[in-house]
Order: sequence, then C-alpha cells, then structure tokens
Amino acid sequence: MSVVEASEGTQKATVDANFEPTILAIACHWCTYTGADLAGMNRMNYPPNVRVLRVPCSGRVNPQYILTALNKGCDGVLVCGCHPGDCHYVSGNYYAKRRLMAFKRLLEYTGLEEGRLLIRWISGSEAGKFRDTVTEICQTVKALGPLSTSEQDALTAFSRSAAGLADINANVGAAAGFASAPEPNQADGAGE
Amino acid sequence: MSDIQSQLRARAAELLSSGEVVQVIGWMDGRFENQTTPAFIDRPEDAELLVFNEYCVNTTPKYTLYEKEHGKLAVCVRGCDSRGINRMIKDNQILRDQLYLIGLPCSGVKDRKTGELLIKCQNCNHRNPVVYDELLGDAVEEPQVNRYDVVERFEAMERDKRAQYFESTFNRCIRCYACREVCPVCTCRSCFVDQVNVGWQGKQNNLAENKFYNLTRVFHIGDRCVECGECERACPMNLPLMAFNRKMVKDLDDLFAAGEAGLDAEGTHSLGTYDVNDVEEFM
Amino acid sequence: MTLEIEHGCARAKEQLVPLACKVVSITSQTSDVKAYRIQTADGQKPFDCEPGQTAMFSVIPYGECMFCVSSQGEDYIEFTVKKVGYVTERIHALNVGDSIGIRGPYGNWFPTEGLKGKDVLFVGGGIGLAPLRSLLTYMLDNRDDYGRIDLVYSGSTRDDLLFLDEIQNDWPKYPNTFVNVSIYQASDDWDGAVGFTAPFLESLDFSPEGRIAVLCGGPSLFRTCLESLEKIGFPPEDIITTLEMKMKCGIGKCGRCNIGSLYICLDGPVFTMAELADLPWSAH
Amino acid sequence: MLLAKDRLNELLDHLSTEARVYVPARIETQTRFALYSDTVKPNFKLVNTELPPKDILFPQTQNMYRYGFDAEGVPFIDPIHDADDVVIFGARSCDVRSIECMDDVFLTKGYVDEFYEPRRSRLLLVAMACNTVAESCFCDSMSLDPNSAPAADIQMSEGDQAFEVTALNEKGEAALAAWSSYLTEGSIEHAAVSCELKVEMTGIKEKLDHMFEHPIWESVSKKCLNCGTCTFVCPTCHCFDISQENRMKIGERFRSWDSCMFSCYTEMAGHHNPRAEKMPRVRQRFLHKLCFFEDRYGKSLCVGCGRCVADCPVALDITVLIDQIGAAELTEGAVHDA
Repeated sequence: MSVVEASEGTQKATVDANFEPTILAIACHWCTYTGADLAGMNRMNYPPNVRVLRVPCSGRVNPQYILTALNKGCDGVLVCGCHPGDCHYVSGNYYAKRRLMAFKRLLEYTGLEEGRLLIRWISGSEAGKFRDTVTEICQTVKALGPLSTSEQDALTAFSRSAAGLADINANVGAAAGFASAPEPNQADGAGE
Repeated sequence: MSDIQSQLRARAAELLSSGEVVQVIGWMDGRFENQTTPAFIDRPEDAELLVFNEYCVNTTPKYTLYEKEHGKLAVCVRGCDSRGINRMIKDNQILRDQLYLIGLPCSGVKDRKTGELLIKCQNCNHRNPVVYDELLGDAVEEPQVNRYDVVERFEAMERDKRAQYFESTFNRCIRCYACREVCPVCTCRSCFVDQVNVGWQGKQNNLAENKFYNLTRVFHIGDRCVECGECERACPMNLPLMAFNRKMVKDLDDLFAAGEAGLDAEGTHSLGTYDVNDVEEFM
Repeated sequence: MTLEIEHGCARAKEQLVPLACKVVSITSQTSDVKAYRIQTADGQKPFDCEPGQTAMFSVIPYGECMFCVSSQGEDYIEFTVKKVGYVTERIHALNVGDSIGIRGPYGNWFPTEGLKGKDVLFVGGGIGLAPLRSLLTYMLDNRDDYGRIDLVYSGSTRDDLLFLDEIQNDWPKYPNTFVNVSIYQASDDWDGAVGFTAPFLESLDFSPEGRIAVLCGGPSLFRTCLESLEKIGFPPEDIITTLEMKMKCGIGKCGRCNIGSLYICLDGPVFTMAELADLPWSAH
Repeated sequence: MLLAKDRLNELLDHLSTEARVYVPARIETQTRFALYSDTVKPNFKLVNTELPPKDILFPQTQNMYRYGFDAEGVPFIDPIHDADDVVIFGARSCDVRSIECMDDVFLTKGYVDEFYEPRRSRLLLVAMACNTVAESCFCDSMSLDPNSAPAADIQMSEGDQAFEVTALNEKGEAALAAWSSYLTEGSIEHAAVSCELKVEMTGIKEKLDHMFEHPIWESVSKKCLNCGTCTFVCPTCHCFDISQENRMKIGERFRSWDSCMFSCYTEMAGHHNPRAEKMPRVRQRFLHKLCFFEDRYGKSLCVGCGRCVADCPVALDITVLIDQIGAAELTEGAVHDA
C-alpha cells in the first residue's frame, strides 16, 4: 500500500499518426451551443472529431457524465458554459466552476493526462473561441493518443472492430443518449 | 481508559434505567482477543457489556440512522464519531435532540493483529469529541499532524506511475460497498449504485466500472468528508481510500478555504455554495 | 384427494442464452396491459409448454423479465404484459416485427392431469388473469376432461379488465362454464357486479366439495381471497396458486427467488397453499 | 510421491505452458489465487487467501453472449464460451469443499450450467493440506478436515524439503503420470493440524428449521451494515445477477456476483421488495448458509473457512451466531416452521 510499491511506468506506445480522437463536448444551451451555432453559420472550420451534447446549463453537468464518456470510448471531454456572471439561471456556472475545478484535479490525480478534460467559458458570440477550443482539445488529445486501452473494456474494442470505426463515427452522435448533436460536419460546424 | 470504561458503564445504566434513552450505542468485546464489535444496549443490566479501549475500531454515527426510530439514543462519540454526528445533523439525517452524546476522549485505536495505531488514527487531529452532552475523563492533547502527507506523496509521483498505482487499486476493488455503508456522509435514500434501471453504475466488475464507482463516491462525499477514515478501515481489500478523500478535502481547502467538515452542525459545504470571487481558471 | 404438483422440472431448451424471436402481433388489453404473440425469427413456435410455465422475455438491449406464458397456439406463444417497471415499459414500446429474445420454458405447471374430472374455481384480479388464462384456455380446449369451470375475476374499473370480450362472450359459450366479473367502483359503463374480489367471491357461495380453487393476484387480493376461500371451507391442499419473485436465471441457480429450500423459478411457481404453509414465507 | 520444494517452480513453469495455473499469492494488498507467472509465485504460508478461488470457475463478471444487429440488420445472439485448461494449485480443504457446493448448485437439479460446466470439467484441482490454521478457521467444526480434501484430484501436503503428492482419482493419477519427471518416490510425515476455533454444530440445523421468526434475527442484524463483504469473500456464495452493457448496435449480456445483502437484490418492478429491511436480508443469508442449502443439497453451505469472520467490518461473526443459536430458546410465538 505504500507509494513506492507502484511498479515501473508503462511503455507508452507511439501515437499512431492516423489516430482520430473522439471528443465529447458538453455545451450549455444558452451560450456555448449558440456559439457553436454561430461558428457553423460563419462557416468556420473545426475538426470533425467532436460530438456536441447540449445541456441546459453547465451547472447541470454531472461529473458522472465525464467519467462515463471517458469509460465508454471518448478520448477527451470538453465542458463549456456561459462566462461567470452570464448564467441564464444566474448561478449555475458558479456551482459548475467549483465542482469541475475539484473534479478535474481528482481525475488528474488518479491518472488522467492533463488536457483530456478541458473546461472553458464560451459565450454565444464567441464562435471563434469555440472553434479554437475544439481545435485545441483535438490537437492535444491527438498528440496524447487513444485513452489507454486498458481503461476501456473489450466491448468497446469489439464494437469498434466489428462495426467499423466509420460506422461508429457516423452514429455516435445519435446513440447512447447523445441526441441533439449537431452534424459533425467539417464544412458547417453546427446547425439546427 | 479502564476508568473511562467503568464510568461509561455506570452512565449507560443510569441513562437506560432513568428512561432518558432507549438504547446506548457503543462497543463490546468480540470473540477474539482485542476484538470489539458495535454494541446496542437497551437494558441497564447489559451495560456491563460495554467496553472502551484502544481496539474500538468501529465508528458509531451511521447506526443512528437505523436505530433512531426506536427513540432517543445515547451514542458514544470520540472525535471522529462526533464529527460524523455533526455532519449527519447538518445533512438532516438526524436531529440533535434525538441523541444523547457521551463524549470519550481517544488516544487512537490500534490494529488488533499488529498492535499498531490504525492509519486513520495516525492522521487524526481531533481526538476529543467536538460535540457531546457529557465528557467522560479528561480531554487529551490534540496531536499536530500533516493530514495531507499521503496526498502529497502521491502528488509528487510521476503521473504514469500514479496512474498505474491507482489503476491497480481500482482493479482490486470488489465493490462490496462497505466503504459506502460505513460512511456517516453516505446517507442518500437511494444510492446511484442501487438505481439499477437508471443505469449509472454497471454491475460488472472491471476497471472502468470500479473507477466510476470509486470516483463518484469520493466526489460525492469529498466536500463533506469528516475524515474519520472508516471507509479505509472497513475495506476488506485494504484499498487506500483516504488517499482519494483527502485529495478532495485538500483541494477544496486550498481553493475555497473549505476547512474541516463536521466541526459544527451549521453552515453549508463547499460544493453546495459558491462565491463570485472564486479563483478563475477556465477563461 | 391430494393433488400431485410436480416440482423441480427442468425442461428449458435455452438455459441462459435466449433464442432470437420476433413479435408477430400485439393486442392492447387495457391502458397498461398488452398481449404479445411471439415466434422464432424463422416463424416457428419457440417451444411447447404446459399451462402455468414461465419464460424469460428478453428485450435485447434493456434487460430480461420473467412472465407466465398466458396462452399458446400452433405456431406462437403469447405473453400478457403489464407496464409496471423499466423492462415492461420497453416491452410496451415494441412494435410488430421487432426482434426480441426468449428463453424457457421454466418451472412447473398447473396439475392438468390431477384436475381431470374436478370442478375448478378460478379467482383472479387484474393482471392475475394472465397465468390463470393459460390453464383456463387449456381446459376449454379439452373441455370434456374437466367438470364445472367458474371464473371470479375483478378489476379496479371496467378498463382494467383483461380479455373482457373473451370472458363475457366466448368462455360462457362452453358447456358448464360460468364467469363472474366485478369491478371495485361503480361506473356508468358497467352494469355488472360491483365490489372487491373477496366479498364478491364469498357472495357467490361456491361449495368446496369436489372443487379446486386456483388463485392469482396482487398481494392484497391474494391475502383477502385466501382468507375467503378458507372461510368458505377450501382446505389448503385444494387451493393452487402461482407465486412471483424477482428472477434472473430461471434455472434455480442465481438465488434471489429462494424461499426456504426451494427456488420459485425451478420448483415453482405453482404450489398448493398446503405446500406453502411449510415454507418460511409470509403472504406479503 | 514427493515433489522437492526446489522443483516446485519448474513444475509450475511446465504446467503453465499447457494450462492456466492459479496459485495462492499476495497481489499488493490482497491475497488471492492469481495466475502463476514470473512475478507471481505460490505462497503456501497464506493459510487461506482473502479472496477464495471461486472466481476462477465463476468469475465476478462473466460475459455470456453478445447480441445485436449485423451489418444487414439481422439480429444475432452469439454465446461466449471461453473455457481453458485450468489448474488450481494449493487449494485448502475449505476451498475444495466450496467447489463441491458450487458443483451442486451449477451441475445438478436438472440444469447443467453451460458456462460453469466447461470450466469445471477442465479444472485440475490440487489441494494442499494445512500446516497451520488461522484464528478464524473453523472448518473441522463444519465436518471438514484441514489435512485432507477428498474431493480434490490431487492432495498435497508440505514437509520441510518436499511436498507429498497423492492422486485421489483418475484425473489426478493421469496428472501425476505426466508430472513424473518432477517426482521422486517417498513419503513424508504430515503433522495433522486442527482448528483452534470450535463451534458446536449439533442440532443447529434442526433448531434453525423452527427459528424463522425468532427475535434473534432482529438483534444480530443490528450491527450489520448491509455491505457485500461477507458474500464476496465467501467461497460458496454463488448468487448472481444478469445484466447487460450496450455499445451502439451491439451489446453484451453478462452475469455478475450479486449479494443478498443489497436491497436491490430482491427489488421487483413497482418497487415491491420482499426483503426491504436489513433483518430479513441477514436472516436469509444465515439461513441459506446453515439451513436451506442443507435441505436442498444435503450439505452445509458454510465451509468454515473463516473469511467472513476475518473480513466483516463490524465483526458480525457467524461462529458467534451459531453459538447464539445453540443457546437460544425456542419460545412460544417465536417458533415458525422453516
């Protein structure tokens, strides 16, 4: 049980250049989702790896969502909400801030690489910031490589090999409760 | 301590025969040498069964939840127990006037096999009860300890090694939920684990689900944890659970000056509130 | 006269892995009860079973539930399912043609041989008709083998009565077959009897002589009707019932339907009250 | 036959090439039957391991089948049978008896469990006589012998320099024939041990038959926390749950250990729960161990390994309970035929 008993670090496989990460972006309806919309309307380009999950408020983001996403096939999670002070429900994002600050530290303490969980405040007018943030997390996670396979169970591996990555990518937005995801299309990022 | 024990027996008998309480929750001897087990005394003549020594490993607060229906309870409380009681009062699990708290100063509890101070007691800085109706014996000196010692050692590790260490920790979890059941803070009527059809927690025992359970548990109690260390002691697989709990406590203290939980029965907990001037790191 | 009920019958073709089947028809019985006819993916009857046996209905991604096979035909088996929880909600969302899994049949069955030549009184309420129906339709199909058949059936309102058309119009046409239906509260659309099952049963004045009672219903109906039957004079060995517990495996291994030394899924679900009296069990 | 201690690892290396070999070992803070490897060597000083070997035959999570829709939309249900040749090397008498109990559950009463049986039939069970006993061991009170396990394939006992190896059945003889190059003729004197903890089992079962509604259950269950520790460390607890996990169009249905201590174990649709309170659950566990199983299969489900005694966080001790049952009076009104 002592700290020193932990054995030598694992050999990290070199990251496959063709690796395309799967990123879950949890976006608050009032600011970030609108910002993502605006990015789409402005025909901004951002990586197609991100699936957007719309929630009413960042204060609604249950830390278990983040854990589930990481457990069941996502390589990174982005949580976005209104800037402090701008919350549609007055204080939701203040609660979210405290919660996520603590939760991010806990996750990284138990071994998650820094950069796999990113939290940002993005307002409805910050289409550019949304694009930049998505690009940033995609690049970071791509460099980090797939989330260590031992953290995902055999079923994920099977579903990827059996159904084919392309199929999964095409469907992931609609399945597993990830409804209301905007088309992850490179040309027009978001749209309703 | 034997002096306190005889006082305890006498007081328990008095409380029961006067009808002030219907039950005294404390400890009694187990089958083996130096083993104790929780005791529920409801007859004055059984008060002789009560023991108080350096092997009383169990904490008492959680039992008040099940026993309160019988009437007013007398509960033996040391520092850790009393903080748990405070926390349960604050969480609206029990009312203060349902309890008669017999305060017992404690100088740490030992492992019955090794005779060493339990890990939970090595890091204890509240040996005297923080709330009680009467205190038996004299208050003991509070030790100066660095509660965050374990957390700091883990934080100093390389991420890879730490990840591997915790991965192995989660792998060894058998998900018996003893940590949940002993915890004075785990009082949800329907735990997320038991909400089978909602599907928070899968039934399979694998790394992903074990991690999900443990991290959710830690995060859910982290801001209210009274640091009694009972989860770690109860764990049949001897997992270092306080390394997680204390990490939460430490972070919340660093970030929001959360302080220690369970020192009083008022106020709120650090994740149940906010301050517009909180540190900002998500811009 | 003692009835021989077989216990510990192992007949299931599929133990734990279900057979791929499909829904061939759905009939809505009440607002929250539907009857499902099931065939295998290639249009066969999934299995033959005796009246009273159960099977595990597997809504593929959501879970499994144990139901009594409420009737069967040449090429189908039928389940009657009330929407009460998570899986049954998913069952109610099924459409004709949807793929499901079925494994079974499990458990024992009503003593179709032992009842031959006897009068049978069926007592049931609400969804409790489903298991009774399996035996009742079997007896009607083999009408000459059995004596008089009476059904005492109740529901909260007219809309809670299952197979009402069949009960009122088809079954009484068989010889020596009588139905008595009541609802708990009077309403404009009901001109029949009104009252709870137990007093209604007592008012009908059945003689226990040469008659076997078959009882199935929810906990309160079960308790009250059991008392009534005993009051009328039915000895416990002449009262048959079918029990329910949470079940997962269906083959007497997973443990949760254990009562005393028995497993309801394998040794039951059909017992006489005399057998139940020996078990550490209370009619909860 | 004798197996010299310095040839033990050679034998295990050899066995590992053909089968998965499980040996008692300490894995960080846990002792369990672990896969023999370069880093995992047997440790026979562990009287019995904290975790029993039951998960080798009956894994905590066992995938039963995969289901879903293939590319053409046709549904499929594919059973997963993944049994291997397995050797459990160094099981104690209590663990061997526990496998007998599991055999009763999974292989009799009309159904041979299709996931247990392949693992069981490919198992070589090598028992190791106890040299010492732990304070919580009470197997000889449960009519077991810590010095021999007749249901094993091979019985071993440990001497100073060597292990004595005896085949107990044909499977064991065949195995010993294959191991012959590691064995020498001879025998050792094994000093028989007996447990220090004794409980009186005479009449307990008969008494329990009438104790379903005895007030003792209310008092013993008070300290129980309703955690699953006792059931998960128990070598004979075999209750399981069936559940599933889905990914997109496919999923896996698995069975996993469940515990009668958990409230959701018996909770039915509509939240009706016949064992909603702590007391009926505690009663169910102990009656199943000491009474119901004996009615059904003719042997006690408690094998006296003492794991629950050692691990229970609140020292709710089955041996104390047995003593209390022995001392309990069957008062009028408290009697109910079980």
